[in-house]
Amino acid sequence: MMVADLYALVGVVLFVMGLSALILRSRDLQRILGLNIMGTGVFMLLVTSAHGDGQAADPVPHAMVLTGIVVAVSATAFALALSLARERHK
Amino acid sequence: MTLWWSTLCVAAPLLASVLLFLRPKRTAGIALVAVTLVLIGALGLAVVLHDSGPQFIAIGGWGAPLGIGWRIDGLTVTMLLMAGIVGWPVTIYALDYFGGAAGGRHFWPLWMLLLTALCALFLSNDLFNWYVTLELLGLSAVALVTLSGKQAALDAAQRYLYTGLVGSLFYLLGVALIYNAYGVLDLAVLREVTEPTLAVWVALGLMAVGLLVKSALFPLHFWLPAAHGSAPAPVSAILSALVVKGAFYILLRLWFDLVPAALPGAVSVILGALGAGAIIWGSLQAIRATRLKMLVAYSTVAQLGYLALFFPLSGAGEWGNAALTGVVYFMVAHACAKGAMFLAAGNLQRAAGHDNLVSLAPTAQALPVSMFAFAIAGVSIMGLPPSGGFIAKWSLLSAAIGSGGWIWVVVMIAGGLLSAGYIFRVLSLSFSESGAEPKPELAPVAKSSEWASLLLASIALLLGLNALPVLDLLSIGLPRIG
Amino acid sequence: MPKLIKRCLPVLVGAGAVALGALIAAAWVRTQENGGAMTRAVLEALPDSGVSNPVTAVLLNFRGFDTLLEVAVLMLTLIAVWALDLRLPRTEALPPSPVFSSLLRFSGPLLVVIAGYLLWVGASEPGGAFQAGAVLAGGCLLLRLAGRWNPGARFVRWAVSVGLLVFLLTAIAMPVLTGGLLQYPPASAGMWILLIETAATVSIAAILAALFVAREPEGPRR
Amino acid sequence: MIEWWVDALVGLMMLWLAWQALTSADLLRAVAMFVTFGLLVAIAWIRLGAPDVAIAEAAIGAGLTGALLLITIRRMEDQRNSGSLEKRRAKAD
Repeated sequence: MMVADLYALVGVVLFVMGLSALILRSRDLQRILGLNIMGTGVFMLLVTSAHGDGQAADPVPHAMVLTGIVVAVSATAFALALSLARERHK
Repeated sequence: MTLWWSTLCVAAPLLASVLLFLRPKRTAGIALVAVTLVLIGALGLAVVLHDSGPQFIAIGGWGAPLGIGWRIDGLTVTMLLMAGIVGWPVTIYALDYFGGAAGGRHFWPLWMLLLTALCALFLSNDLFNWYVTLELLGLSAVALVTLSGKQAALDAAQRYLYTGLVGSLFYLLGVALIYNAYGVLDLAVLREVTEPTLAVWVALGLMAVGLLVKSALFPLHFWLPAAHGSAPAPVSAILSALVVKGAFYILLRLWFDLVPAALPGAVSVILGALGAGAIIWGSLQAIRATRLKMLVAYSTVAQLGYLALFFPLSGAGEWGNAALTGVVYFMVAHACAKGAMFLAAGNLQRAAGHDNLVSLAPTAQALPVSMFAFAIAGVSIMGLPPSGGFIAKWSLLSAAIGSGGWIWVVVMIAGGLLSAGYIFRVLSLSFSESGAEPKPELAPVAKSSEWASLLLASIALLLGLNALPVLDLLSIGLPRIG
Repeated sequence: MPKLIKRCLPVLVGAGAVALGALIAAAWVRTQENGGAMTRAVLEALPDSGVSNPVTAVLLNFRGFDTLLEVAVLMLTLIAVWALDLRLPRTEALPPSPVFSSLLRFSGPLLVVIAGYLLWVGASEPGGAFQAGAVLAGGCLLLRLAGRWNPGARFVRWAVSVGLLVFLLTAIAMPVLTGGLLQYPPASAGMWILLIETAATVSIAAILAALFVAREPEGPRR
Repeated sequence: MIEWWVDALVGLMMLWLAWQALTSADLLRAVAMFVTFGLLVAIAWIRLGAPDVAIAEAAIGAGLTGALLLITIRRMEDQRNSGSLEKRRAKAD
């Protein structure tokens, strides 16, 4: 098994793990963690797709993941603020 | 010229969002200018398209596979025109709605960013660029829902946010699978190289699920009614008319360019069955709704079902093109009619201070222009002539009849009857006796808001009276099927 | 009945997750290598891109439009958080402590230097606007939490939007110079990229720090 | 051969930390696990030859997201305390 395949497998497991937590957990913060872990799973698949054997890595997926990380932190900040706002109204 | 017109559609609202952010106390007239520029850009592209056919623009000058490309054909320009045409009355409406309120300070830059995302999405032809536009679109839509500040809106917004993010991640995972297999993101290149392998099927399945969640196809619609029903009125109009169409547009593009020809018929039949479920279920919920805006929101669930009927009909040989014309026309007609309905419903809600259907009759009778707008929009939603909805449903219906898909014919006719059921529930408010009750205190509603809803409804009607130019435009460069 | 569903749900979700995971993994592992055509295309165009770090070239040049929209996403989230009006206390400063303030005296300037370094080397080595912006945001937050710095509303708004403004104006000015949207003249591409990245770093830092503070600054009192 | 084991260890630790972050009832512990998870992900990026992503992950994915999560937990507590305070005051009146 290649190193890339190993990380790809980890990525797939992270994706479904985060998704399950999003469905099963009830607290906002845990669900937000689930979303972040799901995202990390997708990023891991993207980066492993760039990892050729021996040749130079493809920079395009790296750039995509960088973009994705920034989108993820934005969405997280918004989701956390939203859950704080909901809490305040209760 | 193509470059300038298309750049205008994206740059004008984006620049406006920055200016409105920098000067929150300034008048929102900047937004009206930006929307007008989007409309001008779309019209300019329509002229270019008419004169010299489909266009491609390589952003950064790199071209595929390295750079991001814009593709301008009949479908793109029709969608851009839809955004501009719906955006204009909504902006007029919002000028009064958010005029003095504190929420307006945030509404304007958010609305401009949403419009930017939508225009960029319609122009793009690149799998990853679509992901970024989807996030910009989805996050701005959720932010707009929260603007009313009520608990129900915040709860709906949270559900909308989480569902939308999961949808995006499913889509992105599909993109990752495609990229792993082919190392390309440009749709025009992918079209040439994709083969029906397991990876492509799983990728398309993941992307389709993500996009169907975002376009709220039954039974993935669960987030929509609360979000669309509890948002401020102009926001509801934007969400129902435009935002759900963004994800569906990408799905259409993928359907033509990536779905291999050897598609098992079962997939499209399942999608069609979900559409039928949406039409029946959404209509029944709309008939049972107790609040006006929830009624309109459930109507959106039902109407989005018609979009999914396209999939089984697209495989119907020569009738596939009628189905495609029908579905695109449906998107535009529904955008105008549903936008008008939400604006009219918003007028009633503002005047009465609530939108409970049982006690809305006096309000309805005090606002004849809004009720008239609702009635005209209703004609298009029901699919009666002479409206845009009629042309759209007629195309879909003739595709179904021509290809012998009788089950879809039955669904469409049943859907039409059911929609009449909920629309007449609202219209009957105008005629019900209310003389005995004391007249309630009504808040004033700006004339501009009433006329904005009527303008949008009239466009839905006009789409039926004057269909040929639009049909000609959208057929330019449209993929031929069958 | 609902109780039964509640008890079965984890099992059902778990089974569904395993099935979905297996399907994705099977599709992934059975895929052939994509041959690296994109890598070759990037390396071929790299000398014309104005930078020598391929990731920066992709982010700021080849796929610069993605990044432009992404800076818009960042600004959008900040507006969205401000719109929620969280009514947080005016200052959330940490209690003054001698250890913290002496730590600040070192780390504040250090973080600014690191950010500048990351931005500068991004052209040729790992680094760039996002990384630099994140580090700079950390520095701003430390200063703010120590109560040393409370920037005015107008400053914050400009800092937040300057990145998007510069990026967008550059993008739409390029057709005049080269005839293409976001297409830099090859000779000066490096300079344009550095200009955009500098503005973007300021904005990314401002936005990330402001997202943390989560409180809309008020305008000047009338 | 030894490298293979490094990757396997990093992968297993990531999965374990993610599981802990998602199942822990104590939110502070969950966040701590998540931040550690982020740092391991950064190591994974380096192993996969993506140093640019690794720096961003450490700074944004682990650092900033972690800080946001922690401050939100604190604000939740503050909000709850002040909320109950207001209610108590309202009762006293």
